[in-house]
Amino acid sequence: MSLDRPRQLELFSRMLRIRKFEEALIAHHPVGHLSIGQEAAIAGACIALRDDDYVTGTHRSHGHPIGKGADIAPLMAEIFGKKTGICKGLGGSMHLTDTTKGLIGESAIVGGGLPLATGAALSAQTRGTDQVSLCFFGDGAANQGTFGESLNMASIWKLPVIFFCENNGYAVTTSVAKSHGQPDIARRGDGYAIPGVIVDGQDAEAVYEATREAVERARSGGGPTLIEAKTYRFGEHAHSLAIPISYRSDEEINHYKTERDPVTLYRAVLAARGLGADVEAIEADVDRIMDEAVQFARESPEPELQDMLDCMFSNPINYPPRFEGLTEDA
Amino acid sequence: MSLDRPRQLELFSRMLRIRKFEEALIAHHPVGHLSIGQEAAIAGACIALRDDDYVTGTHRSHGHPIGKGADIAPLMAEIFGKKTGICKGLGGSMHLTDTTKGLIGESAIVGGGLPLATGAALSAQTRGTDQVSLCFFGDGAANQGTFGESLNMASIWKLPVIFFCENNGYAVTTSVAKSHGQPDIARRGDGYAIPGVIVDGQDAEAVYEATREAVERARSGGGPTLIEAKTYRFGEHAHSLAIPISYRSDEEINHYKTERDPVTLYRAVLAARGLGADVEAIEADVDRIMDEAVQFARESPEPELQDMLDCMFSNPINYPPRFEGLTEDA
Amino acid sequence: MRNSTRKMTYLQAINEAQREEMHRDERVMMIGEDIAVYGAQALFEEFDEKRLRNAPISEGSFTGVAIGAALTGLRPIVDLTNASFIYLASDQIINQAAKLRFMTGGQLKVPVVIRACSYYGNGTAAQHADRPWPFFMNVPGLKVVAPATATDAKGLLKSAIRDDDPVLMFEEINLWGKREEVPVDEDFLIPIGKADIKREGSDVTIVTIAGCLHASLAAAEALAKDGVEAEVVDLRTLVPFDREAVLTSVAKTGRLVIVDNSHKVGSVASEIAAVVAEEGFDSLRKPIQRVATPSVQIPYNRTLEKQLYPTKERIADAVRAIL
Amino acid sequence: MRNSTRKMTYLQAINEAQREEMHRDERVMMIGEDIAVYGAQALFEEFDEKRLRNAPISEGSFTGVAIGAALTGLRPIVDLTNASFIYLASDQIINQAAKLRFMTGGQLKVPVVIRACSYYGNGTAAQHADRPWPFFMNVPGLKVVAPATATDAKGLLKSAIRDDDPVLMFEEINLWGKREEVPVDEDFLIPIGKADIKREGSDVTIVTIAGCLHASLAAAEALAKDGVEAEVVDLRTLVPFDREAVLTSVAKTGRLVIVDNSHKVGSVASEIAAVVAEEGFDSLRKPIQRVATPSVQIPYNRTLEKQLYPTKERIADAVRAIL
Ligand SMILES: Cc1ncc(C[n+]2csc(CCOP(=O)(O)OP(=O)(O)O)c2C)c(N)n1
Ligand SMILES: Cc1ncc(C[n+]2csc(CCOP(=O)(O)OP(=O)(O)O)c2C)c(N)n1
Ligand SMILES: [Mg+2]
Ligand SMILES: [Mg+2]
Repeated sequence: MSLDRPRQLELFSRMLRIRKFEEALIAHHPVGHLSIGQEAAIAGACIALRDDDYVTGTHRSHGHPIGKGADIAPLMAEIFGKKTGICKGLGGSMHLTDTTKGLIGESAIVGGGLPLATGAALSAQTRGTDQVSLCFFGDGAANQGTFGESLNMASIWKLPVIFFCENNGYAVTTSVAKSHGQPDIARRGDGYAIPGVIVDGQDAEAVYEATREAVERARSGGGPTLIEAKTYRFGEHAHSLAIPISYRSDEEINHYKTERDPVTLYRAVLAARGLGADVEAIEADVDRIMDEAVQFARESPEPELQDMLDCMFSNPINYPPRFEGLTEDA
Repeated sequence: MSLDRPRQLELFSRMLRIRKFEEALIAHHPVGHLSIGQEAAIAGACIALRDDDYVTGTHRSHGHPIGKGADIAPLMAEIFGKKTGICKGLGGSMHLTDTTKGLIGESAIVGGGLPLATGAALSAQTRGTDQVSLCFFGDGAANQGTFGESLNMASIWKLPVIFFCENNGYAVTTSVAKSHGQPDIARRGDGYAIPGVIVDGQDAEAVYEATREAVERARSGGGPTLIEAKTYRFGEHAHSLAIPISYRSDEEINHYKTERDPVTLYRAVLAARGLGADVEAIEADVDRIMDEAVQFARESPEPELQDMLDCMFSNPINYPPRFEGLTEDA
Repeated sequence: MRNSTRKMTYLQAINEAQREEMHRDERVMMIGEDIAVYGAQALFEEFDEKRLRNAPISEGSFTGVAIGAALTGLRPIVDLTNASFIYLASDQIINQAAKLRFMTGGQLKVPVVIRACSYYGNGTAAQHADRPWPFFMNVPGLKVVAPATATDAKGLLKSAIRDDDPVLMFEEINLWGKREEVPVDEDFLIPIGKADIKREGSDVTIVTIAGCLHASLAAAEALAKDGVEAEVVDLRTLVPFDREAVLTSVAKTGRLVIVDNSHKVGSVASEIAAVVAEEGFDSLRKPIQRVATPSVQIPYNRTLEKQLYPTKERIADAVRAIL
Repeated sequence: MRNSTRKMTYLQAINEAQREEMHRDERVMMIGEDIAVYGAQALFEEFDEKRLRNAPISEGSFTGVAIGAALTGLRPIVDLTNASFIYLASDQIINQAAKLRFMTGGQLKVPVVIRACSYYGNGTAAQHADRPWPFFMNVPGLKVVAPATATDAKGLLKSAIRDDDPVLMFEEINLWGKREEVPVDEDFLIPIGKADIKREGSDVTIVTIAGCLHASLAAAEALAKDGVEAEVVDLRTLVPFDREAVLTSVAKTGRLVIVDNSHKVGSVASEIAAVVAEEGFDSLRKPIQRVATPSVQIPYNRTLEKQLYPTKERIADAVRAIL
């Protein structure tokens, strides 16, 4: 079934929250790997999931919790490095993880999340729940050994996992054309008997549709799916990262910004469906959320050494060790 | 072009040497992972190579140097752990490596040889030689992350490498059916735009043909090929390894031993071509070689501690360190 | 029941621990290659195959799969079989298992146990003969145990399975066959982080790591004949190790010999020596001695291999050198 | 020419070393991800792309590719960029690079250099902030260098490239920008295995590892104001480390402080402490002190991160504690 109107608006709202969250960062705390340009791929996939479905993500981590519906303020505070951050200021921009929304870690080790998502699916299957697991990974991550290893295990055990590739065409300065034997990552699924689907990552509802199908297959015991969303990052690999070489053309960048902006495109779709007023209400609402989040983050306290120590072990044993000199420093 | 008669006889001779080498081991020094049953796949691939082409192998290492034409006695002495062994008795059964025949290491770390072979191909390409590199690996190794990583690099750089899978259906007790998303490893090539070829691994000349084509492609700059030879190991995973479970049927084993023995099959082919007399001469010759090799290995001295230390570094620096206590022990 | 015991081997004790914990807690499961071949075959009759995952040869990712399962409600035991394969899993162990709880501000737990066994004397050669316990010592967030007896193996493995943090357990193949009376009580546990004085003595402290306990006890008996009473401290847990037990013993004896099967440079023995040189310096009467494996790879030839590891003789000599 | 120098940063010195060696020996090549981004872009104008391989994100295998190339006539330099990624390559480094010569009875050479850089103070957080030099200490067959100055970086990297064995070179991001006069002589080399006395003194020995040199020299200056003369021994090579230099200095001063940015437990500092506790015990007048990073993961929050690493103050305090 296709998205009903409230869900369409929620999808747009999540996309817009990703966009505005990162615009707020650029304005107030410019750091990190931004997802601007990839909002439809992220939110379109997440909207097909339940709150209790699992998600793993990447260093480009801001969009995933927002797409999954996490509260904004603790995410903002995290990037500001504050104690009120979702990870107490210990994880930061590459690790925005809200477990209450099913996120189980954003891996800044490229490719590191693939086995974790596969393991979450194995866990759901073993515990006999009908949860599914969705793994966000980049085109570059598809060249990490964990990719083939994880797809193969998901296939032999028919695990309820969706491998969702945000193919934005580049890994830092390295294009897919120069780093992949052939450009379609979805085509790698066949070697493991996993259906591979290519979808327009700038079309929010197309992404939703592809993901919904994969989720249904997973929940009903049909096993994994590999989805490749062709998308694009509008900004540099990481905000304010100096890149000494030119690796993509201004034409290309401008084309995406002007013709293929997922937020603009979906806004137009909804407006054409007569939802313009709701969209404007959402826009006002999202602006307010971001302002409040920035203020919350600004005013929050920094974490202390003890917070760090408290997060090291679930069952501390002789920890923290006095001899480490840490407590003297503290 | 197909094999001329002298090469046909050489191919048979190499297959028989592998078989008799391991029968001699069973009789006189029963250790290791035997290649009996896989001789056509190994020798058929190697006969398509030049002496200066590179080969990497696996823990099931006996067949590869023999297939590449290495002298038998130093290989036998190695397995006996002697100083006259090809690796001075330091490497042993899983590492039979004769660099004079282009072998650059047999990896007992499953999947470990895939990047090494890819690197040898990169080296040949960078140095501007027309050497090629052939990587023997098992069906189980295809599930190691290095498989996809190596195929991908070989593809993007069009490296002169042949990925040659000895698919004997099992990894210890784990069948391909239970450990691979789908049973044809060759089908994984397409994801990297690498041609994937399946060949009957019990048919020596079919294996030669497939490999010859791949070698021509590689030498002429056409890039890598993935060859999957369907074969079978007649013995247990490792000689005298106790396996508490049954994982393959006696029918299956007997079928291969009686109907699909590559040595018997190729012997019949050659006999039918009127080469029976040459074949018998080879058989006598090979028996003599093995007897001499066993005697040589038996009578050879054991390596000493100093031999070990001498093989640690090419440019030793403060080595061996006195404090290690080793020289006291020596 | 409480205090009754049964004679079993180290490997049987490990499998008993796994069996008991799988019965006790349905979240406990196993993953590894050909696990049936490595002693777990009996479990297949008692438990759903879903809890016994025969993995493809993908150490990096099946370890990651176990970590992902641990994050989401299971308590997996990973059997890496040969310890020389652990490097393939080291990224998942170090960058994920050890860091995920910290990086998420304590939102996640990582109750995973990772078993790995070191091989000796079988001519398996350099790629199958590592003793990599020092490798993980430097990583905050991991616990590392290395039991030397069947009883300690059972008790420590059960503690590891019940622990909510990642625990690595290192075994040695020549320990698997050692038999002794082992408590059958299903709640018998050996605490992580506690050393065990396996022999009391006042003249010298011998700290032993993993399987070196047995050669160390033999050396102590030999020394006793010469009237030298060695105290043998079995570390059992390598990280965090029981510094109090070591320092207390050294305070009593003033002499320290540390025995470790791994290579000497950068070993667990080095860490213990460093801690004592910092914290126990004033009670040290003689130089510390490390008895370990020299910096050379493990050869196929068994005659050569035998000479590399600590022996009763080398341990006794090290003690005599500081009397 | 012979003795002339040019002012350059540590990173420029590294790139000069790579440039010079690539000119000198056509077998030298580089492989890594986005290598142009990490300072090597100039090389693309001078050398064939075949010798500058921009690799896919496959650390395990492109390191293995470099090893395979080293076995067959090339002399690759692997740039792993961030040192926290090295675990992915550890199997190829430990099981292949370090063992292949030995396992083949000396038939093979493995002239490969592997560079990795540790990151600080940029909020990169736990998965990008490791200092993993202790990991490879325990592996026979590897050489490990960690230069602290531009001159040492150039000289050691050139020695590493010319060495026929695998060499790991650890860098630190906050060293990359340090400028000094560096010899331009293309045959200027710093020998692997030799420490450098960066400051003479008779009261205490400060052994410094990698970038800790600079805080150690600052601490020595501060101590000098109180009339305490510290000898600062810059280890430069971690494996095999210059035991003679360390023991000789400790014989003179009787006091030892070891400074290391990596986590304290199982650190290179621990190994040095162990060796001195064994070999230099009789010259030690006071307990050894290790100044290192405590056993906690590296947090994103920079205020917290700053407090974890050795500082001039912590080093000076450690010295004062044993005067
Ligand atoms: C294992 C590993 N290698 C390298 C890096 C450095 N790095 C960070 S992001 C990145 C590019 C990733 O590309 P892709 O997977 O396409 O994700 P994108 O950045 O395009 O979202 C690289 C190489 C890393 N973080 N982890
Ligand atoms: C990395 C690694 N994991 C596990 C093992 C243990 N092991 C040795 S051989 C083998 C099976 C390999 O199967 P395959 O690749 O099909 O080769 P075959 O034995 O069938 O020739 C395994 C799991 C190993 N040597 N290396
Ligand atoms: Mg990308
Ligand atoms: Mg097989």
